[in-house]
Amino acid sequence: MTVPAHPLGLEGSYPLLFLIWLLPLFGAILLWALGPRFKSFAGPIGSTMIGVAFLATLAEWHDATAISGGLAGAHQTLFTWMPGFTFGLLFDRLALIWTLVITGVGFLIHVYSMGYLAGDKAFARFFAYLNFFIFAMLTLVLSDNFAGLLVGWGLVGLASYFLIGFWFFKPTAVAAARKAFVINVVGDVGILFAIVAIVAHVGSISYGDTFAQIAAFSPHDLFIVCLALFIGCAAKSAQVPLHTWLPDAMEGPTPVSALIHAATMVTAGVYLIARCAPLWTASADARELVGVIGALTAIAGAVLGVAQWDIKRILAYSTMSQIGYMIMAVGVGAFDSGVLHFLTHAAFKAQLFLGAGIIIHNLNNEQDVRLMGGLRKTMPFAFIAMLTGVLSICGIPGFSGSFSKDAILTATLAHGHPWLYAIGVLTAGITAYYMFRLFFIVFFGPYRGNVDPSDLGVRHPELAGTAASAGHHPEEMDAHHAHAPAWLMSGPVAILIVPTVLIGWLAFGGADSPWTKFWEPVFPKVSEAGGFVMPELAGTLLVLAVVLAGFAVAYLRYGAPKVLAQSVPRLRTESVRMPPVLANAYYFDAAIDALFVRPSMLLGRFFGSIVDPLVIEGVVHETAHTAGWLGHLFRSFQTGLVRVYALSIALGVACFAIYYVVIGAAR
Amino acid sequence: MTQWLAPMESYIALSAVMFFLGVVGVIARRNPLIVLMSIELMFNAANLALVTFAKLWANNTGHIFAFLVITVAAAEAAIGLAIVVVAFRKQQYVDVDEASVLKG
Amino acid sequence: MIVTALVLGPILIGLALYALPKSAEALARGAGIVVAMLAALAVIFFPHAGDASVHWLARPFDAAFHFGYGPFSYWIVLLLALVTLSALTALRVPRARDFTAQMLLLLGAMDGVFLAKDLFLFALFWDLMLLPVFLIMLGWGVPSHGPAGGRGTAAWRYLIYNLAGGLCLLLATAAFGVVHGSTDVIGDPHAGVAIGEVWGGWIFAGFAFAFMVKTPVFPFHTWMPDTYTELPPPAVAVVAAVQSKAGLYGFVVIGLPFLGAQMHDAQLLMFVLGIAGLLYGAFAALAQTDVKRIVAYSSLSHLGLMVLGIFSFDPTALKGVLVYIIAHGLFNGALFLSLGYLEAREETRSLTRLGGLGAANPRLAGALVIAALAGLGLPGLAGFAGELLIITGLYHGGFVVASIFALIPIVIAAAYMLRLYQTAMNGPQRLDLPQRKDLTWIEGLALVPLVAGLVLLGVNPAALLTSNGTETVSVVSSLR
Amino acid sequence: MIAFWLLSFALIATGVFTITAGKPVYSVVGLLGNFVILAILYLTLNAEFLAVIQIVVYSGAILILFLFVIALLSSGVKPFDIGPDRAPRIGVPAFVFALIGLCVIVFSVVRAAVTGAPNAPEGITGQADAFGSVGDFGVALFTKNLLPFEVTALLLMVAVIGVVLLAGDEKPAPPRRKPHARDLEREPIVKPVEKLIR
Repeated sequence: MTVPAHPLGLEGSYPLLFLIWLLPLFGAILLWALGPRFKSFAGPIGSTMIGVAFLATLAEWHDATAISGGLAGAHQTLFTWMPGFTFGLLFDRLALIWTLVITGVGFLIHVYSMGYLAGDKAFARFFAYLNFFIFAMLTLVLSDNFAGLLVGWGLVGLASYFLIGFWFFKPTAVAAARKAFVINVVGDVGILFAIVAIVAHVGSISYGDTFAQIAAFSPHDLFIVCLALFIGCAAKSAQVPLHTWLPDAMEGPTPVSALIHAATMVTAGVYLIARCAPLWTASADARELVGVIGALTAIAGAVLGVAQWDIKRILAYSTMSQIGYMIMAVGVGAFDSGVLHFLTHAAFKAQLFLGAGIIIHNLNNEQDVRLMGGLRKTMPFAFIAMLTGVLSICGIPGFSGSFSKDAILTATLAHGHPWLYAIGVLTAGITAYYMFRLFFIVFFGPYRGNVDPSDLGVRHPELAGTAASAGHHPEEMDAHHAHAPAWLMSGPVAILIVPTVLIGWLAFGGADSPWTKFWEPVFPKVSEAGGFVMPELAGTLLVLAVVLAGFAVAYLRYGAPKVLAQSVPRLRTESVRMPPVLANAYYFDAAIDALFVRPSMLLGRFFGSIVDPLVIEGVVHETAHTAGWLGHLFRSFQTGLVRVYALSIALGVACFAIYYVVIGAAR
Repeated sequence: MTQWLAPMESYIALSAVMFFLGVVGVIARRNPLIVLMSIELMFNAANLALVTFAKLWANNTGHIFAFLVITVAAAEAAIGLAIVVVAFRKQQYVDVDEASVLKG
Repeated sequence: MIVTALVLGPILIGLALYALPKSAEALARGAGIVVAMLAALAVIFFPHAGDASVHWLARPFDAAFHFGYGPFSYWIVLLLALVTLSALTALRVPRARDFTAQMLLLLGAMDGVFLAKDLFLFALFWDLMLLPVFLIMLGWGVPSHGPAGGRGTAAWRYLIYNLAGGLCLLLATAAFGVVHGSTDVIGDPHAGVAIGEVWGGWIFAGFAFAFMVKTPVFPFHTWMPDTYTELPPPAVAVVAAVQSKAGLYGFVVIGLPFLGAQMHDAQLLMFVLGIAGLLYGAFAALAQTDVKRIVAYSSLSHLGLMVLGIFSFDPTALKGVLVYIIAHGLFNGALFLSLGYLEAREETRSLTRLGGLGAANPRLAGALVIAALAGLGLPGLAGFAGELLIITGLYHGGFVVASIFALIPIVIAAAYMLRLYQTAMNGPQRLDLPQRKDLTWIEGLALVPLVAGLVLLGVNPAALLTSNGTETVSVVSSLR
Repeated sequence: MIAFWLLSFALIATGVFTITAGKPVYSVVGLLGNFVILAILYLTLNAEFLAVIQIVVYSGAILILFLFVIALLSSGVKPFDIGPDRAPRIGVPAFVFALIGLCVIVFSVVRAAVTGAPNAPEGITGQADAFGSVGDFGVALFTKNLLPFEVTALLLMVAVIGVVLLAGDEKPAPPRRKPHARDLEREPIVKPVEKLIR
């Protein structure tokens, strides 16, 4: 049987692809069903699944990059989901990059988790969830159609929900999990609507059919579809205004934050836009919108990162900001730059989170940076790990982050968005500032773990989501410092240093770099009027200047020896004088609460307790009363006297008789 | 047709008058025995009509029916009287109005 | 033969159970489980069982004892058998002999409704299926926290509302029979004659009222929260999962083929009511504290979506309605059974009192979370497939605004389902609640058919449509 | 003709007497006269057998039954027409109704007489000599209408059994309801009757 080539890839049978896709699911089911029996073997089992998947991904590299007749990638049709809607796997270059990161970083974090969660009661459950997440994420990126994408989209949200609420005895974690899930459902609904519109116009859910028939959309409809898709991206990738769940999601265990809320899941929005590059290429309005939102998110997240004290929240806001960069890039049409930043970000942000995890782990779940300090000496490994991460994220030339960030900024300008470029450069400076702020507070100066928290201005540990609430549960406390060898945690971090530093060099050389060549057959070229191509070196130098400025401010405020000497009162002053608008994250939560949550609950109470029992039932009761009154009326006819009954019968008969006689007469 | 025979309409009218007498009896009287007798009057009115029609159509099915009606009337009278006796035993007096269990 | 046995078998065996001594509870329960299992197996293994028909009425219209599978009813009957099986297996109820007998009567009567190919028969079984529910509510009802008071109230309310509908249904059926000449028409492709204008409006009004009360469509829903709250869990699983579909089924098999013009006329009204129910149920579910009421109001919301799907007259939407009918039955059954486990253990249904059960009852938490996830339309489970198809159909049919309205409850569903699950299961372990054992394996096993159905249908909803769903869909395409 | 008018006048008179008589016994007498006259009318209509049956069964059996019951219940006392009339004016609508009925009948009879229809239908002009004779009747009863006849037997048997069940109970049941004040007043009248029943 000859199968026609799928519009997106080379049709064929790829058993390894199956393996990559289903092995994590198998692991999840195995660990979920039999987890407690495995005890501490649950970790190795779960990690093996992902490791094998990673190796299989490498083995499939050739198929994914194969090019024939203008088509790149491997495609396999699996089954008919609905009549007319087939489901299949698509493994092209875009999917390859994501799959590599998902399984690669995923594997490292699995290993890391074996150390981080050693001894936790629900050790096996954790790995079941992690494996399930990998499966869901792979479904998302390997699907060849929008419905499969949405399935993966929803399932990663579910996995994220489970993992944020992993310590489900913590009310804050439970609330954070719910918030994350509900906001992500808003995104799911956006994509659902996009699918609905696509099916209505194209009659198919497959990427291939959709991209082949972009002409079927009017510009307005195309913008609506892109907007609906972007709602999904915004929710998943924490873009303004749907970003509020991401900082709260730090309630989950740190490996989860590293894997899901930094490296992979939150970048699904970037994936989606890159995947739908033909749609964005065709709609200038959508590019405008997404670019602006991305830039807005980048700077908003960076500014909030300045005002945080929880080490994971600082990283969370930086994640938000960095994803803003990526979204901005893919939004304006620089898809390859966005994907490159995804790749480098996955490395350095995982690095940062895992480094932070080591610190948190060793400090007994302390997450407030004010209670750290001077850790350079006690945790030299963490210091090095964090240093590479910070240098990379700040865009110091030579480190991965600089390549991708420069690429994005140049591309923004080249696509004719000078304002976005300006915001991007400014954000780079702020990024340098808050990352080095974190760095100096944590690693330099005296250790403040034994200082009374109130002297540091730590007033509401619960509200800040700091360790005070996280560390109080006995179950969790004795879980740590358990029998896990140290290399389980340090090993993955050490491995991650390599890509953190080096992976950006793929893009070295601008238009002739391997990276640009790699994407040439994939992404359509977006040409924009008013573009301005800045010389590469000039761009790099400009960004570097801004970054150094940010670093200088951070050094003066937190790193100078004079400052470090009196760090305790200075931190206290800063905590107390924190502008409320930043401390409350621009009041987004309060606004959402006041605009949506409270009115919904009020409406619900109004319906359930007032409309139902009083209004609707009231009408029904009036009907019943009328019936009762009629019954009362008729009851009076029932005298019980046989003679009266007889009379009424007789009268009835008489009526008939008269009727017939009269009618008969009339005839 | 015999000379002295009245027109058939007269018989029917006579039957109707008798029937209405019975109805009035049922409605107006409270003595169950008289009520039962009024019912007999109605039966006989019906019989008269049946026999008249048999004559009119020269078909003795009407006679058969009248015969059956007489039988039914006998049964009815027997049962009705039995009920009267039972009611009398229970309530110790006889009045149609007292049988008012059906009152709503 | 088999279809007749599906209807009469459970009824006769149910009645026969009363011949057992009252103390033979285990035997009666076992018999009930076996009957439900046989019913499920019969449906699965004999999908092509022929119709059984005996003509019994010639005046004033033709009517027949005519049972048989239709494209929709086959799956609904399978769903019914599965849910009944799960319900009987899952929970023990006091006075098991009588209860099992009533459940079997319910099974038979509802099989009768869905398998009847004669309208008159349909109407008869329609009323018959109310009785076991009424009796169960009187005999086994659990007092409600609702505004309405004791269990008798809810039972009578259920009966009166639904009998009012049943009466209209009967009158409409009689009128239909007189006008059309025969009531032996359901699923008959050659009988697709539209009823004329003079009577059509009245006949449609009668049918529509019955179906709207039964479904229920906003604003005829007020009997439902109380009924669902007070019915014992096994019964409510069956009633919520399957009985509420009778109205939708009626709209599809009677309304669409015979009263198409009237359905078209009523489209706007039904859209308004459907959207109202959709939003009303979702918001009301958000604020309830009784776990069963949450699910009851969520049903109102989901059923509103199905009403929209039917009245969009779009083939895709109708496919979605079929998928969603089955999916909703499966997850509603699973939800109510899980809540039944919860209630049996904790002796309360109030969210203000529950909390932190997950730590000690991981399996119970697992059962509840799967059911809740299916209920909130998690992509990959059956409910999602139905929602996607219905909304696609709405959009495709030109009802863009309605399709946007249909999206809102999905978000709200996530909120209330998670609120239900998390409040009960998550949070610090509470020592003031009774600490009972986690689910036994048999209790878990009881949910397996439902959960397996949800997953299978989510992965491959096409199974429902390729084999059997084409017929009704073609009716709709001819309507448009 | 004259005989018919006389007979019909007598029939109506006895009927009126039956329903207006103060005592049941008088009613029975009136009814007896009514039935006899009716039997004569039957004869004028060629219904010989029925005339005989009318005398034998009605006058002879049923009325005797009435008499027995009257004797049983009242034997020397006057138990009837007791208690306040709960529908005292019911006679008025009854008579109005009767009046309307009569008007209707008169109307239709007059109309029939004027228009001449419906009289003897076409085609049935002459009658067989045997019409109405006992033989004719017997043949019809035992051949064509045998089944109804048999069913009648069954009906009578059921009636007999019913009567036995109803009235055959020797012991009077105790009064079910609390006696009214009205009942207590009646006590002396009732007692001898009870004795009689026992």
